[in-house]
Amino acid sequence: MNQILEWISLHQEMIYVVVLMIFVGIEIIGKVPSVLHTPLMSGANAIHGVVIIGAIIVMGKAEEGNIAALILGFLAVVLGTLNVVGGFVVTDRMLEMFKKKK
Amino acid sequence: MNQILEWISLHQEMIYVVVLMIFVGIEIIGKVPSVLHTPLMSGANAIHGVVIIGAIIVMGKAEEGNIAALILGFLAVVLGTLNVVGGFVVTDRMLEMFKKKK
Amino acid sequence: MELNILALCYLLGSVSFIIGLKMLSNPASARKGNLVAATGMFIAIVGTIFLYQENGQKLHNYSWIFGGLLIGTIIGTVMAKKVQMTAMPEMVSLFNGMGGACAALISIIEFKHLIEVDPRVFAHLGYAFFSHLDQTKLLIILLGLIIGGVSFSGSMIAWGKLNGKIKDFSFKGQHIFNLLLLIANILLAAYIIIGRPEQSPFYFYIIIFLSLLYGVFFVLPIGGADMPVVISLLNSFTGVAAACGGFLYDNKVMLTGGILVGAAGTLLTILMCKAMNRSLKNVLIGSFGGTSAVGAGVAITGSYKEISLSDAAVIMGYANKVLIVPGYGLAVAQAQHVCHELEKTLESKGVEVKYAIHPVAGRMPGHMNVLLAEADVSYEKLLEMEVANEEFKTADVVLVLGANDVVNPAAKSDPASPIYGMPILEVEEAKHVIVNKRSMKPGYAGIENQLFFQPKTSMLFGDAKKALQDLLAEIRSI
Amino acid sequence: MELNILALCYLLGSVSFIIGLKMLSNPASARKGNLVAATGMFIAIVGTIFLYQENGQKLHNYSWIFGGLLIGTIIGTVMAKKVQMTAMPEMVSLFNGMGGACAALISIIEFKHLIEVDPRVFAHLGYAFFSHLDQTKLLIILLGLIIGGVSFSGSMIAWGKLNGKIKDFSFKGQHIFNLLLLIANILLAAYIIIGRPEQSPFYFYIIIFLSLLYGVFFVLPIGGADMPVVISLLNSFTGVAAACGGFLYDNKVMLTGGILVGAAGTLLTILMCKAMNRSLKNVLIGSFGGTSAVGAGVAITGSYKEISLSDAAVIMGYANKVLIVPGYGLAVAQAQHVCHELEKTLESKGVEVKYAIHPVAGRMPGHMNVLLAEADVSYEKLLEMEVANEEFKTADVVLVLGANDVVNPAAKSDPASPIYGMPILEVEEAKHVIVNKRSMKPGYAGIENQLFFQPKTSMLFGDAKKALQDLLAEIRSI
Ligand SMILES: NC(=O)c1ccc[n+]([C@@H]2O[C@H](COP(=O)([O-])OP(=O)(O)OC[C@H]3O[C@@H](n4cnc5c(N)ncnc54)[C@H](OP(=O)(O)O)[C@@H]3O)[C@@H](O)[C@H]2O)c1
Ligand SMILES: NC(=O)c1ccc[n+]([C@@H]2O[C@H](COP(=O)([O-])OP(=O)(O)OC[C@H]3O[C@@H](n4cnc5c(N)ncnc54)[C@H](OP(=O)(O)O)[C@@H]3O)[C@@H](O)[C@H]2O)c1
Repeated sequence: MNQILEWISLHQEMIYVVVLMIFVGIEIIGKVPSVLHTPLMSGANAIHGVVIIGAIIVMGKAEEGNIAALILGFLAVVLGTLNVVGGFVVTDRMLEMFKKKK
Repeated sequence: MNQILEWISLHQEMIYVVVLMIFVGIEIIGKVPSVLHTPLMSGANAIHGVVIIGAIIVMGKAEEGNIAALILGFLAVVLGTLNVVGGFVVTDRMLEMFKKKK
Repeated sequence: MELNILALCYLLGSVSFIIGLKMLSNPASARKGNLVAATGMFIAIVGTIFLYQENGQKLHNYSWIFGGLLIGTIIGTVMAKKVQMTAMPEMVSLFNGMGGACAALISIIEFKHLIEVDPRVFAHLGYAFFSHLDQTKLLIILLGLIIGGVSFSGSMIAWGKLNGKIKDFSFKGQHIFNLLLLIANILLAAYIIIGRPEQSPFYFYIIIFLSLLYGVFFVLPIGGADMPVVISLLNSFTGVAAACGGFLYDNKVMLTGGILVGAAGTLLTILMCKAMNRSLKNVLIGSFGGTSAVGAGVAITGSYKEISLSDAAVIMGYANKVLIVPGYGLAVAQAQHVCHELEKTLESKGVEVKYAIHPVAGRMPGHMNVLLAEADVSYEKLLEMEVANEEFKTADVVLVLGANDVVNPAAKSDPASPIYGMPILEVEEAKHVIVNKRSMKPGYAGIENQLFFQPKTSMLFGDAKKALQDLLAEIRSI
Repeated sequence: MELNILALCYLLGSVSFIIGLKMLSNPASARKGNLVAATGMFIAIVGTIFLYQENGQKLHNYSWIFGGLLIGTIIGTVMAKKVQMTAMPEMVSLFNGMGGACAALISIIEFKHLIEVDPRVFAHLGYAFFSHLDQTKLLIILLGLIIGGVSFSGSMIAWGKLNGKIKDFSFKGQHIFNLLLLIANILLAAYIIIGRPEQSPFYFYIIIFLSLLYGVFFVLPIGGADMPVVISLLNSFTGVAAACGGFLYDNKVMLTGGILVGAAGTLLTILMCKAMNRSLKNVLIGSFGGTSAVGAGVAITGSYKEISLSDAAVIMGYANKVLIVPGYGLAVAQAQHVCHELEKTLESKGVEVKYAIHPVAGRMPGHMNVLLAEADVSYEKLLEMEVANEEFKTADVVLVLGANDVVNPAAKSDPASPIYGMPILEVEEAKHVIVNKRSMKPGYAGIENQLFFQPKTSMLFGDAKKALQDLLAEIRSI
């Protein structure tokens, strides 16, 4: 109990950011029309591709000799990029379809 | 410029909390029906009464001999309490009026 | 350990504010939301009193603290319980002013503290190092002072205006004057922060004075009817002032609570303006409202016809369905109780009676709901605008009581009208329209109303309360 | 200095994600919103590559990094550009899996790192002090691994199912089995964190394996038609996994972006279920959908009548207004282009033709909009449900093409029906209803449809594409 309290107090700022972000996430989606569910899912999918930043950091810190780390890191960068780029492009294509035609 | 950047970086966490809170505040109000504008204003009014906490801290830190600080602090506590208590009670009364009667 | 618990208290407080405000914006959960926020506030306050530490030192002066809390609680509760329902906005304004004053006082004390503890801050000669933190601190203190001060004096003026104690007052070039006041204030503050002159304390007092003055002149020229909007704006100011306190003490709950109200209050202000189909700028400059009628739009020609009390009584007494449209005039005349009487009498004669409530009828949002609730009108009888607009089609008589803008068809038909685009109650759909007001004078927006000149409409002049009493007597006698 | 700029980049990134997502949830701004989020992402990535420092050290291995980025970008773009519109959900699922795998890989590398740098962590004997931070770190690493792993393998299965490569598969007690898998995983993780056994690396590999396995068995039994919901859920999982990375590196943009998607994705999942009038639990357990028809509700009796192609052609050709209701059957039959042909032919004969679009018609939200847009049907012709329900009243013929549940009146009339409460297209309001499907078999929800047995309704059996082609020929010949 004591330890948990200490942990909370130590990571206070993080916790505030997390809690507020949860509220923001929930409020923002609010009452989205069902027709947009698929593109919205796809857009959110692209956003969590931000994990690529972790991959870049891991890759950039790996020592020259550490083959395992280099290869795994490289793989992570490729997969992360796929998520980001593919995600945004696919969402854009989908939304193009919904666009009002003149 | 440089100083501003440093300031931002130094107070990063605070800034995130503030920015997110702004989003939360705006999103939450969203499309409130006009009929609720007055009680909502009143409720928000009570919430900013949280400034009372500052008053309590100031008061509680004042040295015994420092009459000016004691008096000003006391005044601050009284006014802050007025804001909080009055605010919540008035809001409650208002909302009672809106309540569906059986 | 204690500080850890305090951190948890503050977290709970912040979350409760968010959830409370969220619930407040939904009619079904509003009252509970208020309670949630209040509970969070209680936790945060109690936590602060008993657990707060600075440099390992706890708070003292407990008797002063509890004394202040007690006095504030008693006065606040009594005031809030005793206030008339229709005087709500002025009460909110008063409490808001108290919050602003509290924030300003904190700034004043902390400023003194800063000079005493660290006189170097103002001995701008003779030291190379000056701490970055103190400058930030100074900035925040001054910000809290200015915003809190403006909020305080502005709220007091708003309060006085709604009370009727203070009259509208403006002079030529007032907006320029206000702007100059504000600029002077900001320059002085910047000088203290960057220049750190030895006379800082003196300048500090000038800032206090200028802030209060600005608040006064900011609110004075705005029409009394626009006060709810102004109060909402000042409300968000106080929120920001509270957030400054949060920065100052690195206190999360003050920061989040303050910012939350600052953001939500600003949006609410804008929403309020939108509901009246006006812009915030328009309200603040006070271009219409008050006495300065503009009277734009298509010139209205034609004649109106009056109706006698007995004729009105007969039409209503033998109708199947009567809809009542209450407006600002009903509120000033305090005619809600007679109105309820009329409703009951008509119902006893087999007439179906309902009320059509426009969201911005009156002078504060929800004004009519509160008013009629006070007179014990049952909630089911109050129709919202959309529903009412359907019901008019089947109504025999619409009785408009001291309402004007909210039934003005120009909002739909005349793009040049200042209220164009505002949703209105479409009373013309009914068979007969009877309008009660004292004269042919325009209402809040200061524009003519074509409705009064239509063949369907007949006017019943007189003070709402008096006219209703007479009408009631007539109806009873048939 | 550089780190300060990076902090600003991250702040911009976070805000752009919020604003982007906000804009994405509004049809008018959705496309711009996607661009806003992408821009923020770009800033965050570029910032990280050039400005990131740890203990004063910049990143290296630039060639590896750029190589990876390049390869990923090319493959990602090509895949996203080439995919069929109707295969969108499986594409999203694939990309989602990549993100999950990326998060898991990061955890694996950081775990290795942790052992190498600080072997003490696992030499649980012989030292009194153990750092609090490392335990938190370990917790986060394992969390990221498990969630990322589940998301990866689950997404791959979802992808395969939508592809048709993987079939539904479930065995008795599968839910218990899944639960046990999960519990074993959690216990192992807890053991590593608290117990710090020397064989930790070995247990770590087991956790990887169990996580992947859990993902597979979690998705396998769920009906293929429910995949969009599952993908949305896995999407929010990956968000949380990304947030773990944010915790690990104290990286704000990862944290906020991840949590944002985690929260928004969870709500979106629930909203999706709601739109289909089902609960999330119901979807995950897979109680209906797939082949396991339940067939609850009032037993339906009566007979249906068939209509010949020529009769159908005559009715439609001489109608004033025809409304087309497309459904899942149209999508599987790939009949959207013929349908557009039919529409043009009818219009050339002076018939007014529109489409009535139910939000959950088909197998993913917005399925019909995407499909018809692909066939170049103009946007103005697509009516949303509410509008369509008004228009049916004035329509002469409604042509239902491979739709079933979304026109099932039981949703309004039969409280015992599993789809009770779902808003439907009220096609019965029209004069005639022609239903095209291959048989009398039920649709997705596995229930009978009373509509087919009503006097107004006539059935036109056959594959949608084939039937439409024949119908088209008939209409052209009259
Ligand atoms: N609800 C809010 O939040 C809010 C806030 C600020 C402004 N407003 C604005 O206020 C207006 C509200 O419309 P409304 O129709 O309720 O009011 P209104 O347009 O201001 O009209 C009120 C009418 O009542 C008559 N009246 C005044 N005293 C009376 C008395 N003692 N007995 C009988 N009649 C009396 C006046 O005519 P005579 O002088 O001829 O009697 C006047 O024309 C809108 O323009 C709205 O935008 C609303
Ligand atoms: N949109 C979403 O996001 C989503 C996601 C998951 C689930 N769902 C659910 O899916 C359902 C959608 O309703 P719906 O009316 O579009 O579909 P449905 O109720 O599943 O009915 C589709 C009908 O099309 C017929 N069909 C199948 N193949 C055909 C072909 N080649 N040619 C002609 N007809 C064919 C089938 O009948 P025969 O076999 O007799 O031909 C079937 O009855 C709802 O229950 C909804 O809740 C929607």
